[in-house]
Amino acid sequence: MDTTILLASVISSAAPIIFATLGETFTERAGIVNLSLDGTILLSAMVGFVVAYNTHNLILAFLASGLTGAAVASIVAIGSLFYGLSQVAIGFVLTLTCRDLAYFLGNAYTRLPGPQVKHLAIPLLKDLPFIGPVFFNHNLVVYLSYVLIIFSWYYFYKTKAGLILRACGENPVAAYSRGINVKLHQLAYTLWGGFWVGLSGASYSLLFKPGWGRPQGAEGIGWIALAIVIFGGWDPLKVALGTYFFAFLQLVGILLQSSYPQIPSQVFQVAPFPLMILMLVIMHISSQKTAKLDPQPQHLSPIQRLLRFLKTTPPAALGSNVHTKEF
Amino acid sequence: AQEKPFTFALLLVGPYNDHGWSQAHYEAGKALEQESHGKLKMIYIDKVNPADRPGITVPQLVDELVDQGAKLIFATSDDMKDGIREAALQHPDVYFVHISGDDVLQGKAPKNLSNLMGKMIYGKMMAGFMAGLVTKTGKIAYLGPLINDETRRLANSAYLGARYAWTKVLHKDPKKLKFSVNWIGFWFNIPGVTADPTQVTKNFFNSGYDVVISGIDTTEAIVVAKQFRNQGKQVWAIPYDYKKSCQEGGDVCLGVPYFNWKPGYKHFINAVLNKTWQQEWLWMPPYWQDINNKDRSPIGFIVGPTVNKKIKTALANFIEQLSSKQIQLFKGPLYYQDGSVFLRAGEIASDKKIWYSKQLLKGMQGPSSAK
Amino acid sequence: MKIRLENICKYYGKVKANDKISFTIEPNSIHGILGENGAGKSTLMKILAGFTPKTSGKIFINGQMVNYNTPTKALELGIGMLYQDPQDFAGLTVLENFLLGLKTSWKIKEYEYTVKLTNLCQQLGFKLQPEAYLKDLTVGERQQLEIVRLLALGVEVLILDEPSTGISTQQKQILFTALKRLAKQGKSILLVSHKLEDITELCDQVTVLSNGQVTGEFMAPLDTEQLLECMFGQKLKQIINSGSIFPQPKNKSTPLVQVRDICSDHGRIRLKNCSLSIYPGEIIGIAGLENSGQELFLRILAGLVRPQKGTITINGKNLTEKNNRTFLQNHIHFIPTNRLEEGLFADLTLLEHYLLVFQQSFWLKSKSAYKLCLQKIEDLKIKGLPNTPAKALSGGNQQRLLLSLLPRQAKLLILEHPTRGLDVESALWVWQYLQKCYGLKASIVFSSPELDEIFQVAHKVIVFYNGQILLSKKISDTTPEEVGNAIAGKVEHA
Amino acid sequence: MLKSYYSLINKWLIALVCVVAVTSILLLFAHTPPLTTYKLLLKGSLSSRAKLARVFQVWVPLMLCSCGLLFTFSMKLWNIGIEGQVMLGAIGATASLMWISPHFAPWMCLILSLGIAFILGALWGFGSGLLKTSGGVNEIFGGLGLNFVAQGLILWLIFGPWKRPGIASMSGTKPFDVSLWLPHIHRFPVLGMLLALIIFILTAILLSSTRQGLKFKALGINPKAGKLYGLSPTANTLIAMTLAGGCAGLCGFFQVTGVYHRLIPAISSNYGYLSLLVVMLANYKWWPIPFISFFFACLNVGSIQLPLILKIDSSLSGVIQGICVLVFIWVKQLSVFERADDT
Ligand SMILES: Nc1ncnc2c1ncn2[C@@H]1O[C@H](COP(=O)(O)OP(=O)(O)OP(=O)(O)O)[C@@H](O)[C@H]1O
Ligand SMILES: Nc1ncnc2c1ncn2[C@@H]1O[C@H](COP(=O)(O)OP(=O)(O)OP(=O)(O)O)[C@@H](O)[C@H]1O
Ligand SMILES: [Mg+2]
Ligand SMILES: [Mg+2]
Repeated sequence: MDTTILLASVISSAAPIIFATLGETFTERAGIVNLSLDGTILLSAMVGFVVAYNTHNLILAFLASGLTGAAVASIVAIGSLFYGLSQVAIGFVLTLTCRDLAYFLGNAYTRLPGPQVKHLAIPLLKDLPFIGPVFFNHNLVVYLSYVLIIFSWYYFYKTKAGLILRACGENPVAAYSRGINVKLHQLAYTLWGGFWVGLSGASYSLLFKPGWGRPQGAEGIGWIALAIVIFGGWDPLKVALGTYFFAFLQLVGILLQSSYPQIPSQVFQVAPFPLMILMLVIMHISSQKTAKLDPQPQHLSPIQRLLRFLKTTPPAALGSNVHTKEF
Repeated sequence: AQEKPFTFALLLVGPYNDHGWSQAHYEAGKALEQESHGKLKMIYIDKVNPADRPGITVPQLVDELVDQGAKLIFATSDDMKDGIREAALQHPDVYFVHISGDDVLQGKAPKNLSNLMGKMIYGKMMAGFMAGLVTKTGKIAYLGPLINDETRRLANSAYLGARYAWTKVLHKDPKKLKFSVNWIGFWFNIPGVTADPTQVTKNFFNSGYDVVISGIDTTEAIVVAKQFRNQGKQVWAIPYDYKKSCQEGGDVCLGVPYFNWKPGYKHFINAVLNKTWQQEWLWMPPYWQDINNKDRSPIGFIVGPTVNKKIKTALANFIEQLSSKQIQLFKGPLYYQDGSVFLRAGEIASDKKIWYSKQLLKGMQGPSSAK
Repeated sequence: MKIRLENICKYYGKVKANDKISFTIEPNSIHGILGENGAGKSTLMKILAGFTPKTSGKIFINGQMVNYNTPTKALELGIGMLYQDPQDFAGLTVLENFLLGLKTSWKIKEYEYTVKLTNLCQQLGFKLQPEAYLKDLTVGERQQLEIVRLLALGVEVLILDEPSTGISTQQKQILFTALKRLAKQGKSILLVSHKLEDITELCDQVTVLSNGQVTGEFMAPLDTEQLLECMFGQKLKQIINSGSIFPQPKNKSTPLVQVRDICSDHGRIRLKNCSLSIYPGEIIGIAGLENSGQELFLRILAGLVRPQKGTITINGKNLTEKNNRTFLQNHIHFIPTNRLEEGLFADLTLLEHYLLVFQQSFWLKSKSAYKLCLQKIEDLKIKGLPNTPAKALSGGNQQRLLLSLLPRQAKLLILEHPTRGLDVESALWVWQYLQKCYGLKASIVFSSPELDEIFQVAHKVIVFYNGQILLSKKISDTTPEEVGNAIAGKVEHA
Repeated sequence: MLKSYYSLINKWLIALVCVVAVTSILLLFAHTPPLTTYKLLLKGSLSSRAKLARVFQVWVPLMLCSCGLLFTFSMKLWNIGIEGQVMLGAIGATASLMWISPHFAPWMCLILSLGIAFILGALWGFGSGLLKTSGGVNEIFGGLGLNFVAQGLILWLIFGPWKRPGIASMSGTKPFDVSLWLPHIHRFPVLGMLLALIIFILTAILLSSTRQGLKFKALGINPKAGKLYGLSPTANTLIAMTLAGGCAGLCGFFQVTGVYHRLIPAISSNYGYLSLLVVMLANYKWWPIPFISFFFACLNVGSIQLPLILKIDSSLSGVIQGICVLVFIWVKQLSVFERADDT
């Protein structure tokens, strides 16, 4: 399989994960951890398929999944913001519950052939020598993932709203004293993040793993998405990069399997996740090292620069429940 | 005032509506139930696999079914082997049929346990034959489930079919035919556990294979093939197990070898009803007069909706010659992958020899058993 | 802008933080709020700034009553507050912090606001780089940024809650001149503090609070004696006529602990060749601006942080590279200044604290621990019961609990600003307690931003100035002025 | 005093009503009569001795895992890696049975494999502990990673070294000889139940009345302060993780010797995740564990009836369990506020 095809399939198979990771990035940058991704993706995948199957309207289906994701996220947000519950606790319970709920409600739709997102090459761009086949010979979902990446970056660092978003995650009390309605923002961004997670679910059941079934095929993605957000240091571009890296690992797994039949396929199956964890460890060590590096980047060796690049600091108030009656 | 119906039960490995192996069993049972005008009652539990029903064992489920009044229980998956044997010992007054098993051949089975299987080898030969005829690149892929005697047997049959079409019908160079097998690890996708059939199939098509013969219970092959066709690529797929699974495929589907469990089930139900049960290991051949006969033929092959006349006729007389034994594909000389002899020159394989296929055949790529 | 407060009350459960407070704040003047810890100053200010809703009472601006309960509203009315604990975003840049809360367009116009920021800074004589990250700034600079920001918002009333704590003398001067200038420009400024000198230097008018109530109002010129009287009543006399608390240790003994040229860099703070010898029974006070390295030095001394270079020896034993376990075994104990965060287990009860610290046996013996617990509560006059969780104790009582957890046989006590957040009375008590238990028996190394405290209790003072020990003298051989200069980085002799 | 009891009962009543309400709505949504469903769940789990026996077969592993989780939770650690620890325990048990069963008496083999299972599980727990303490990886993700690795390991063993002659299938390794099955009485896993009880009692004692228990609690609240009193957060984290892993390992042992009598890919049966819910529902206290485990076990076993008779998916049980926990933590928090308000 030549490199263009390889890259193209990396790009496309990363798209749904991009939705999940960047959605979660929004949520976590606002200071909320929504751990329920794995369940949410399945539930919204189910909803998306059911809607598409009954209405044959993909737009509607994606919308429905998005709303499902937002609905689940709202449980986490409301629970932690207005009732001071542990975000991790709710998130984890929801992960399991939503999964079973999806299997329970979707049972009747198992393995039915349903509508799918159409392939759609972009007329002129697709003919560009190498770029074309890699980036512009996919479908709307993949293109949407590009849009999301660029949008998130611009939104985070170039707009006032993005600044406020980061402020909420950094120090909610201070944000409040600056006249920002922190809870409202955190709620909003949790829902917004959940919405994208929902879309990721839909893009599985309507494109990448068409149809519904038990198992659907998107199981486990949610957890990986959560890890990638850390890996990407809560920065939209780095997160996107991490997502592509993971998609690459997955694909390589399958390629190697066919070229090294003596190694059991299971090894390749489980490889990507531990590798992500390994990367987290490396990042940890690197961030310890970089603490001692001198601040002027021009004095750094390439490795040191890489370490500095990998170094991450989470939003200061991530996952903490600011729960004063004053708010 | 009729006496209360005779209850038989199914243990389905997948969802009853999986458009594959499990649904084939389910519909056979349903059909019998309906035709019996209330004399027969079918109950079933689906998704009987540890991944879907964590912590539940086959004997436990059999207890449930017996509580529900089941007198005859069909266990429809290879990996219920041990469980069903255990259950049969626990319930000597209930009859059991283990599909695709060989406990009887092995002499491990108690009296009340029989084995049933259809001679899908012919179905796979036809599938292989079709693939051999249509492939442009000469690269045929076989999407294999887990590795055991049965799956090796079927993969081998498909290969022989393809090779026949390639060499004897198209008269092409056997060296130019590439037939590789990729095992995903189970009968259907279990994320994080099995290889992902969607990805595997995509990978096949991306690396130049243009026909994928599915050996797994679910329809990924067809779905992916359709996606590639929509992108304007010339690819085909051949699903498995279930009569109707070709319909969703449209023109990428060359046809489907499927099981029709009605005759087999009927045989054992009557055996119990007429008290003529004796333990048997039943490997039912197709009903050659009409392999798609709903009541007589345990296996069949339905040609894809858009396959052209020429190929249809070719297949027709291939089947004709198979039934008249003019073509004997399991005929020596045949060698295993490691070069050891499977059939000496001129030797025609016995059922038992075919049943216990120890390796893939020479000329096929892919592992013969997990390392 | 003229503000009148009438019968402001704020109750936290039983605690009456503010109780029927009424007074008036005149325009273009600096109004001081004075009071011991927990007097209710911050609470009142937070109410005025709309951060905390009041329980009851009225607020009038220029004669008409206003009703608001969010900071935003307060800001719209022109009331802005500089909080006791900085309310800003360490992870963001100066510019971003400046922008947050301003009415700006949806897109960030970096250039425009950079200009605006620098202009304002120049007017007030502040120096801030817009692109610097806030976590790399000193508290003083953070305050400056906050003031600039509030001005940019166009506040008329500027509330500062203890601005002079933890900032350098120069920064203090810069700040005060800026404040004076603002007052002239017609802003009214509310200055909260328990530092008399600040108040007397700046304020035209002072209101004194004492446990939640107004106990006096004064106009400039201010009389220190009077103010003290009003704040503490009789308490003060005791400090003034209680000299140095600890007896001098007998001289020419061998040092207990020797620290030789420690080097360590920990983020921003870097220690360079710090050496110190501690003799038995000696009390050493560490002065210096915050983030001059004394925090790090104390933790290295306690074995909580390992130095990159240098040696630490106790009675000749080399403890370098050992973890704090071994330091404890050598009777070196550390009490951090932020108690709940570093020193205590918020949700554990007093009893559980004692069980944990004083019992080494596998099985828990609750009975004996209970006796001990009651004993300690008795001895240290802790306002709490054996089953009170530490978090429900007041700051001072938390400090008492921490002290009660020190073992008798301690040889070296390392105390980080032990009297932080304590009023003069309880501060005095703490030192007397330490003297009673450890006088001559153990050495004490403590840090404190209050010079007078150091001069009161220490035998020896050392001054940290960005990571170096700039001055190390016997109290008897130095003067507050010298030390003060050293803190600011000025030393006479070459 | 009376008031507090009243509010307690009140609280539970609210919780119960909520759970039933939500579930019923769901069922109506799936066009199934709620009442019959509940009856079915009850009958399916308690109506016969055989069914009760099966409930206990689920109860035992839930108990074992929950006990392990009590340690980690008291350190405020989310030991999601428990699944993998169960798997490693199972691997240990299988390996030891395979290798030594020819040479020793069955009961000796069982005891030995119990030991090995404990050790391997403990090691795996220690692993994710180490990832946290010196790898800086949050235990949730470290644990998950190790879960995947453990899953891969099992699959590799089943498909590779331990595969049945000529076959490589998900149906697992060759079943053990009956002599190596953990003895049952009328299908009641008595030995397993005994094991679970012993572990439970030990856990309760260790947490409530030993210094180690208090250490866990204290360091869970404030590791920084712990250092000041010579308690090592790192060491205790590792201890807690190791103990948890050990208990999980025992669960794996039971799954192999008491339930499946062989190693299968899904040997952990998600009991690890489920017991996280159990402990949360127990509000991280030890005394409710047995009852909640029993309740959850009933749901699991009873749910087989659903597809059989009502033709609905048995994942409903999982949904009910989840809703229980959600509603519970919610109601608990509510009542906390009441208390805060009326002071
Ligand atoms: N989180 C809390 N829970 C319960 N009570 C509290 C809490 N915080 C403060 N209090 C109560 O408020 C009172 C004063 O607390 P605070 O810490 O402000 O004391 P303070 O005025 O600073 O006195 P000190 O000089 O000892 O610090 C205490 O009696 C305490 O009981
Ligand atoms: N969040 C709170 N919960 C309970 N009590 C509180 C709270 N905040 C303040 N208090 C109580 O209100 C009283 C006044 O507190 P405040 O912070 O206003 O004192 P202060 O004058 O600012 O003291 P300091 O000089 O230490 O800042 C204290 O007794 C304190 O216990
Ligand atoms: Mg204050
Ligand atoms: Mg205080």
